[in-house]
Amino acid sequence: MAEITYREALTHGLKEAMDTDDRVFIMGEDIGAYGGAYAVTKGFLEHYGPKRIMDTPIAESGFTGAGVGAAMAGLRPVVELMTINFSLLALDQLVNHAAKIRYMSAGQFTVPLLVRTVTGGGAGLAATHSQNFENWYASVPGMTVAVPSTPYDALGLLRESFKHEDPVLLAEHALLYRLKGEVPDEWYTVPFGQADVKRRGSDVTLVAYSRMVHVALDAAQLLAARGVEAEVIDLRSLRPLDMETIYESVKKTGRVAVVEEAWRTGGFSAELASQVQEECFDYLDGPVARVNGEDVPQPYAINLERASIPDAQKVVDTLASVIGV
Amino acid sequence: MAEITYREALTHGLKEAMDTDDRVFIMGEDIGAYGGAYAVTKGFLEHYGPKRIMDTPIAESGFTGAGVGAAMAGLRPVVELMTINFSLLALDQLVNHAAKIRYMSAGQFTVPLLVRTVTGGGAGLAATHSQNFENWYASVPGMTVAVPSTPYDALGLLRESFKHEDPVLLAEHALLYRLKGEVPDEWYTVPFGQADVKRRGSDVTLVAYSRMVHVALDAAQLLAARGVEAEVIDLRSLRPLDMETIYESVKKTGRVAVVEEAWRTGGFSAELASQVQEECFDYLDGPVARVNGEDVPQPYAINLERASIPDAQKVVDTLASVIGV
Amino acid sequence: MKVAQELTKEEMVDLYRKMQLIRVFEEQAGSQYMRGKIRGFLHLYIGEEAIAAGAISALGPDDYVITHYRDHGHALARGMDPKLAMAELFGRATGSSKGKGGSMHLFDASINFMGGYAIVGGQLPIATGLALAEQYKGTNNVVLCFLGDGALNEGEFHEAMNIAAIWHLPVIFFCENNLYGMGSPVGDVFAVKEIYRMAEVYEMPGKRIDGMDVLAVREAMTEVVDWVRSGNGPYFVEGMCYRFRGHSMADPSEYRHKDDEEYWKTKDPITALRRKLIGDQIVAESDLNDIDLEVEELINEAVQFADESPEPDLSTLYDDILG
Amino acid sequence: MKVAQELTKEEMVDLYRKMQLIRVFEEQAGSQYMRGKIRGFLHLYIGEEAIAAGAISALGPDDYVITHYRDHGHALARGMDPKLAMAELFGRATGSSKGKGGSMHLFDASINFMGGYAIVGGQLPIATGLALAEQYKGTNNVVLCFLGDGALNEGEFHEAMNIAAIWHLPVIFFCENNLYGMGSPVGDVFAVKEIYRMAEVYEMPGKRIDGMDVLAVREAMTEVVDWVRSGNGPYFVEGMCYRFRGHSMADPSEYRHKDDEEYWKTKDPITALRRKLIGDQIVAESDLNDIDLEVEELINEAVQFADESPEPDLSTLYDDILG
Ligand SMILES: Cc1ncc(C[n+]2csc(CCOP(=O)(O)OP(=O)(O)O)c2C)c(N)n1
Ligand SMILES: Cc1ncc(C[n+]2csc(CCOP(=O)(O)OP(=O)(O)O)c2C)c(N)n1
Ligand SMILES: [Mg+2]
Ligand SMILES: [Mg+2]
Repeated sequence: MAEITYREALTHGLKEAMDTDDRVFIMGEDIGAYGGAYAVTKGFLEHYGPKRIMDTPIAESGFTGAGVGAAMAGLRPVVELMTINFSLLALDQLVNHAAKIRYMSAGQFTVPLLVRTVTGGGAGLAATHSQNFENWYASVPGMTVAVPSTPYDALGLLRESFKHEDPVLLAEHALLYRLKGEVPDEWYTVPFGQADVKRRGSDVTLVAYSRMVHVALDAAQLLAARGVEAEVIDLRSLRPLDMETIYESVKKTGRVAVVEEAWRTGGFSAELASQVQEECFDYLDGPVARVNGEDVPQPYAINLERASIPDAQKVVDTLASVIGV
Repeated sequence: MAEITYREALTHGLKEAMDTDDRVFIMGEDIGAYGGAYAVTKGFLEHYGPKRIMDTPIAESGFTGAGVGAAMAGLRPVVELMTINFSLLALDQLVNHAAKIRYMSAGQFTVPLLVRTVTGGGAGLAATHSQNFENWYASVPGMTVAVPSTPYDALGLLRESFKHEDPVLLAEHALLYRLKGEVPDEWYTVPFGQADVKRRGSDVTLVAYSRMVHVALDAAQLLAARGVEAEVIDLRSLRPLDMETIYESVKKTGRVAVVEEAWRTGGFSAELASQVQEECFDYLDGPVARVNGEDVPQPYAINLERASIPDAQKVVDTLASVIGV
Repeated sequence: MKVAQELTKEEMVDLYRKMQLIRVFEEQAGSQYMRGKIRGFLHLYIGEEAIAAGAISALGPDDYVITHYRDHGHALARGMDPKLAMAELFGRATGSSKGKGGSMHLFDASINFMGGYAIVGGQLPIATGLALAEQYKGTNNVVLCFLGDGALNEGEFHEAMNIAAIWHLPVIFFCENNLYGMGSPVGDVFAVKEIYRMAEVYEMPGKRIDGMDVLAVREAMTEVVDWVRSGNGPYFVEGMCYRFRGHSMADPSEYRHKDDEEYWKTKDPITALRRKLIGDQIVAESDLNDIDLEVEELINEAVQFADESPEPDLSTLYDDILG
Repeated sequence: MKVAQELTKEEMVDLYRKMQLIRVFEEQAGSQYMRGKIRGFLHLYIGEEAIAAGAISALGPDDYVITHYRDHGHALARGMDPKLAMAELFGRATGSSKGKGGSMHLFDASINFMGGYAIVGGQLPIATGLALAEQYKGTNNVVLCFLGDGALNEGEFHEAMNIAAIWHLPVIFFCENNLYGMGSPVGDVFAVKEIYRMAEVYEMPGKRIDGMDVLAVREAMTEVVDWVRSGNGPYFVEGMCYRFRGHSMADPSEYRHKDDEEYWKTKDPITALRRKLIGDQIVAESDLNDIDLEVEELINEAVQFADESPEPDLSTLYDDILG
């Protein structure tokens, strides 16, 4: 067992894939000489050379589409989209091509493309650079969306992506790269669609993903101080979605809140809330609560920015006001 | 009172705006000589001339962005995006610019841009051309999203858009253009955020928008034949959203289903379901049911296509299985 | 009409057969659409047959073809079984994509036909990716990517051209300049009048050819393919042509001049080759008539096959979303 | 260094003051960032001052300026109050956008400064729209749109260039070619070596100028603005320059050669103009020293103003989303 950072876990997983599979190569803006905007591929260019570490023009649609084509032709491209904000420029390639080619060709072609990108706000980058669109991707049939919250999951989900024969969006959270965590020496993967119970508790269920898992855990501490034991569930992937683990927990606790960084309106928390109330209707002691980012373009000023992103206190307050916990 | 089609209502509203406000002009692919892919602007080029009816290159981002700029500079551009599928190529301009400029400039600039587009499947156009993304737009702070289901609403919401100082997405449904309906001779508008109760009923509430309103009304007929009286609510706009009308109905009926054409996962139906269960928890006799498009890229074959889109029978079946109505 | 001396009689006859096959297929598709057997958008390739037939005949079996939504001609020229193509248009279980893709999204893995793409410009970055893969694997296969004149306006055109150029990818962009994108004349929506000149600024060779002359297309493309296959990087070709029908079945083509339409019909690529083959006494007229009959029969069989095929089973709705 | 005979002494001194104002503002922004007063990404304009100062000085008050995220220089050159700019960087209620936009998204309606855009290429279509509006209204105002060399790669560049060209819009695209987009040398990611040549294929005039020489920029832009204002359509200018700092505060610039950096520093636009003004005895050194002091003080005041300003009130979180 070693303690490594989220960034190191990703770097490790990418190296592993590069070392064991010739078909794997990486494309993206400034991943080579610059080392990657979040330094995940630092040193890769020197080690693997420019054939396998390709600095691309700033042309998100162009190189993402190139990834689609290369995947159709039998390679295993990794495309780094510098942040999920810029992925809007490549959305058509992902939604209308990557995710649909298998279906439209009735299985004749597959697109085993891994798209790594960076999601989330809170870094003082303001409205255009502080968004979460992983929920949009998660609504697209054909896409797989992984949202690691720890170094362990980052590596495990990355490994899983390389076994997958269809497009995967791996949304890494900008504020987690320095997070440390245990990662076993033995090889393992984290299957898609398998949520992780991060904390056991019998009074209330908190469902979260990506950085909000840590906020939920912090909230659980605050609640514990008041004698309320929260169960915290980390989704780890949004599509496929492991609802069973949530249902099981909710049937036990009877109370649940979903914590998500994305805008509330149309957030994935709504999907979760709606499924939970449908399946667990008779078990619920109160409505499913949602704790989301505020419905505002993320402001730059630090106090406004903070107010726009859920924190532990907001989780606790929402629980109190919605379910009366 | 005259009976006109949905298409005629839109044509009428556009003409009215063109005739009364010099700042209004229309840009889009093949809206001029070709008359528009859905013929809404047929004859406009001849009547208004090329300065105000601008055929654009096939460059969605380019001309949508031009619309943003022209709006900032004091005009009232109408941009026609031929279908919502192609709007993905203009999404960045809408999400990162049109919807955020007022906020990022603290109100110094506004973007009174009307984007007209065509949504929905069911016309045999298969996966890339049969999608509904109005729910994505509805999750973006700063956007306004209108989804008319009748000629009356099409004209009323269009008129409202021209009074609005911020970007509006008007999603017209491809299969509704020939729908006829009464439209008064007197001038009226339909305010955003005001749902319309299309049918009164006390047993169950059906919430829908765009073409699904008609499916919900058909379902209400089927239900009525079995002695179940459904109240049918047409949202008319997704952002702003009139939840009050829904709450009022649900508090009366205790049972509710949301009917939506978009993919189920991440659909706007989830947002509605989640808000309803939160606000009406103590009034619900059963979970909020969702009737959505199947989570598949829309297939071409007619029988598969039909199976992928909600119809009245599916509404009835879902009500039976989820709420036991 | 060009004299392509290096072509054998068989090759020329084959070009004739391919063009005729496309023509009759499209005419039948048009009538089946009118009968309600085919739905959605149907974009016919009638008038442009010389391009698909000529250009694709210059490829080897391991090369790739990728194109836009006006894709029947390319699929057939590449060798797609007309039965499977017609059944796909009918939305039947026996179609090339089991009825899931339809007219605008044909695919055939068995012949490296990488698809018809219905989002204008969408195929361009994908084409560069196919080429990148071949370069990466070290083969000398090339990618032939068709696009319409309308696709030039899209940002993806620029991104793909630039990427192909800086990475020296083995891809040929073949622009079918049929003078219109839907109802928009090229000159109104694109700054450059001679489209092939766009290639210049990417330091990519480009040329304009007569897209109504199948032998000219074949000859030009033989050179271009050879050049690209030899590792010289991408190439841009502009083929001047004209669609004889509306943009899709829904379009009465009111924006075009009847005179122009008549003029272009005098350049019908099939009539022209027929005239040449007979005039130069390469083939007897009766042999060509035999081919016409054969093709007619083949397409009739295709229609019958499609019509008699079952709809896909409802249980397949969720098949082939993930592996 | 160019001799711009038509400029008055006051005009030259004003250019000097503008450049110095930007330089000192940026140096202070850098230090305030190190002190944690400014957060997020901070992209300094140091080294490129001649472009903003020279180009914007050629505009009239009703013209528009629009740019990318490296926007402080353009905002200041256009006349934004350094207090408001610094307070915005500090995220304070007194900032030009009340702390909501931050460094990458400056706006100032009072001077037609239409914004800094942080999505690479995003400002280009918007610029064409501003120009379209002026053409539509029948004014003779022009739009000056800055872009980085990196923005050339985006599809929106192509779409905007084409639209500007076919509609003859009064817009000037000014490409600040500082040789790198983040860590990527222009030549590695763009096929065309002389960027201004991209304009050719849009039938748009284009030229390359020395972006380190403020008088040359001013002179060239005076002509270009006049040409565009006279209704001749769009223009493309490439200004050769260099950023003296990393891409952002986070970037140690390891990908560039120290030699290059040193070479370019010898071309410092402020030192150069200073040398000329003194050498040609246009201004006394002591006068320039006075200006330096004035500017220093102005920026110190701006920092103090920003630092003493309150954070925005939490109640403003939902303000200015809709009208
Ligand atoms: C991104 C996108 N925008 C618009 C359309 C609608 N559309 C379909 S075909 C077409 C015209 C294309 O013209 P061209 O590329 O010249 O091909 P042609 O039809 O002439 O073969 C348009 C605008 C689309 N399918 N995709
Ligand atoms: C669409 C998009 N892709 C990527 C980025 C990240 N990014 C920010 S600046 C930059 C480099 C831009 O270089 P250039 O245009 O030359 O401007 P310079 O920084 O040199 O002034 C990149 C890739 C972005 N902001 N937007
Ligand atoms: Mg065309
Ligand atoms: Mg640069």
